[in-house]
Amino acid sequence: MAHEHDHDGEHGHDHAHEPSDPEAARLALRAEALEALLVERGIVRRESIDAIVARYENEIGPLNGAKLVARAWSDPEFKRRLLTDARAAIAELSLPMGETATPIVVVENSPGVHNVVVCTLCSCYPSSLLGLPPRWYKSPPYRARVVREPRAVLREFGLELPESTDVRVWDSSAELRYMVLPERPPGSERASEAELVELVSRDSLIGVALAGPPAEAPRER
Amino acid sequence: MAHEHDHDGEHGHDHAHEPSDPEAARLALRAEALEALLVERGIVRRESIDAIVARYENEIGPLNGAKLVARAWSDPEFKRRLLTDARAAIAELSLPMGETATPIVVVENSPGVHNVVVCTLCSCYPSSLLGLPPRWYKSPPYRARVVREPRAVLREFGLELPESTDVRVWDSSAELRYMVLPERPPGSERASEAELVELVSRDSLIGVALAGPPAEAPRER
Amino acid sequence: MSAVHDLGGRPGFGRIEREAREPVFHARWESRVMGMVYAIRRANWLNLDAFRHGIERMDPARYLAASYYERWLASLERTLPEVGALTPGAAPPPAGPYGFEREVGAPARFAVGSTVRVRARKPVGHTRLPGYASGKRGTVVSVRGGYVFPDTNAHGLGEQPQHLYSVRFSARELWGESAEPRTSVCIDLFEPYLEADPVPSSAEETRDGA
Amino acid sequence: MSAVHDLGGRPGFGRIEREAREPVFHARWESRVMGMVYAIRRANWLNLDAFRHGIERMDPARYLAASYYERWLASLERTLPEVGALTPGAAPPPAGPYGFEREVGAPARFAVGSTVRVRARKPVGHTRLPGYASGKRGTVVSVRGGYVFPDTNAHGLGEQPQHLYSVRFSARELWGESAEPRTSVCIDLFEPYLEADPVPSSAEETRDGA
Repeated sequence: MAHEHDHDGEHGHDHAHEPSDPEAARLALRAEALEALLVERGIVRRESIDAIVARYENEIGPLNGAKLVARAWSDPEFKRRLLTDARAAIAELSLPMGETATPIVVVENSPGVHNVVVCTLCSCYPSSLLGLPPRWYKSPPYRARVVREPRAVLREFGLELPESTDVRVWDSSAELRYMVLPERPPGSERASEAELVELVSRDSLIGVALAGPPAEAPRER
Repeated sequence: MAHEHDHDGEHGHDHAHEPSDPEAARLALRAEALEALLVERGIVRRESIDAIVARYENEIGPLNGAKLVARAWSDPEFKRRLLTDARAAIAELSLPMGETATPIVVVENSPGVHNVVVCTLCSCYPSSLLGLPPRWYKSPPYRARVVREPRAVLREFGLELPESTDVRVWDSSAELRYMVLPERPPGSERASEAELVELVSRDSLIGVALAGPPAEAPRER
Repeated sequence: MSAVHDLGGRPGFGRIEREAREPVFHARWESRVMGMVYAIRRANWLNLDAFRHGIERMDPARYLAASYYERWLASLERTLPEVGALTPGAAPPPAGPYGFEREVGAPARFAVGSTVRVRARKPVGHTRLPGYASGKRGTVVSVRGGYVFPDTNAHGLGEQPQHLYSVRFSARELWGESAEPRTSVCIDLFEPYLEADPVPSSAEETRDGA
Repeated sequence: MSAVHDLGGRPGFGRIEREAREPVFHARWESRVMGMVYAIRRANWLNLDAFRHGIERMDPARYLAASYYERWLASLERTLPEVGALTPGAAPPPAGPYGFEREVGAPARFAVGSTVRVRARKPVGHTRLPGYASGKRGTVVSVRGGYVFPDTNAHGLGEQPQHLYSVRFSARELWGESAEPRTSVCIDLFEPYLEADPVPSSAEETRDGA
């Protein structure tokens, strides 16, 4: 899959709204002041922060999840392990991961069953595996609405599910982190594992999209 | 009681934050645009708005409630009528009032019983009688907290009630409007009705203060 | 799970900010908005329930951040086009009876002293049932007569008048262990919000809620 | 009546705004705040539950208006002084066991297939019981093992590990008549949030929630 984080490849994000918006400037100042204080007190080192940021900007991302899904589609035994003991199965692939204090649980889509993940109380997300969540996932409208009207929300994302499909929402209210194993798209029977990776978007791992060729979901991967 | 609305006696309120705050400027523009459109369509006349505003700025205010209370303290028969059929009793005094589509209900404080009024769903208030409500009455903190912890809220207003007092909160969730009849302060036995009026603050009519000489509540009448 | 405007009992709010020598309005535009709302309602272009529902449909973050008169302005901007008031040449609906008090066809189901239980708050649309009362048991302290029913009137479904009751709830019934002692809340509730509750209030509740 | 951060099912929210080609961070300060939180937690200065409780104590209007990383920043500013991290010369508490999984002394009360009823959400302090599940009946679909209990750990009252369950609720049980068909929500709930429910789920619920 296309790497989603290649906005400029460099550190430092001078987005247009940052310098001009006084509220953003105040937030930036508060963050800078707090960092300076924490460094002065010896609580954190700037280099530690740099390293954490660099890792989440450049290494840890949805590609991890795509690789797991492609392997599961290619290897039924791996899939069985991924669904029953995700931690062990994930370890087999030696992926670049963050701290794994929170176990990952993989929930499987199948004909007639569609899963979708949310955290209504804050914004829990399998970041150690998939990288940091997109803004919409953390937004009050998604958190408020997807437990109450998942079909309407999925429709907004361009995904109209048949009435006969069971929709299962997972509210990650404790220290488990959910990832969806999407269905293997029709027509991909002869694709190689590397080709299958390209079919797995971040959104399909959250459950707001199906897996498929990028052309099917141009607006939002 | 001191008239509370004599900030400048003139129309037009050029408060310091209005021109400098861009958000306030946008709100002022939206209001002006809507008024222009409504006038153009013949839905409202500027003169009607002027008259309504002037009436609520200069004529209708807590003094109405203070007069009712002073009369009730002075005349037990009037008090009985005020508590059982407030509409009729209020009419006896020919007060300057707004539209009276919503009946007033008067609830009486007595030794061991203290009443306090709120509207948790919006900000219903006996405006036709007492004028427009203060900001704090309409604020989310008051609306959220006074039903759950009225004693703590009253303490914030400087009113510590004995543990033996029943605290009764009235949430005006329909088209009745509540006014508190405070207890006649000790020491006021020989006061004239006109003198009694001076003892009744707006806050005592809402139930967040007791009636008493203004000196007792210097910060907020 | 109630909407953001339904604030009664919601935790997390801090100190109540008061203002010494508060003016009636804090800016001229506030007075114009107030005057517009009163004038528009007098002209029968907007019923109070639809106007309130317009406020309740504000973005929740904006609702909490907005001042009172900003909410009024936002509701006018939303509801006036909805009721067709801004369509050139449109006329307001014919004025109905004054105020909100109405005759109700059926007799009142409850009397002073009745113990009632509040039904679940309906999940969508306008209502005047505060969320914190949902499912709670209380005692009728006053039978107020018939009134326009906001739940239908806000949505153009007619006035459908209903009996209105003042119902007292003990703080313990509403807030459990965290309740302040000797405290009660009285709420004005329409008959369709209530069902008869055969279980009398406990002695504890009677003491707290007397 | 749940606090503002407890968003599940709250009405009034509109369209979900998405961003094409969204960057990992929208401003440099966001990346610094994220890095600080991770580094501070690694240094054992802050437990996750206390950090979350710091977010939950934001002013409700600000909470809804704030971006994600502004909430993180606000919680750091509030909780770091509370835990004494900014006191010169202070040392962090000794590191406990890794992660959140723990042994629980007692056996699990419920098993896969148990019908349970969710207790009322406690009115104050941190909890991971979403308000929309309060009082609802569901079925245990997975017994997850023992975990640190956030309700105590957030308040310095220790880890007090509890059994954790994934409990499935039919949409009809949660939302009544307005529920979408063939929809269910699974929530991870700690044993103290649950009580046994002798009434089996109805056929309707089983179909919806299967």
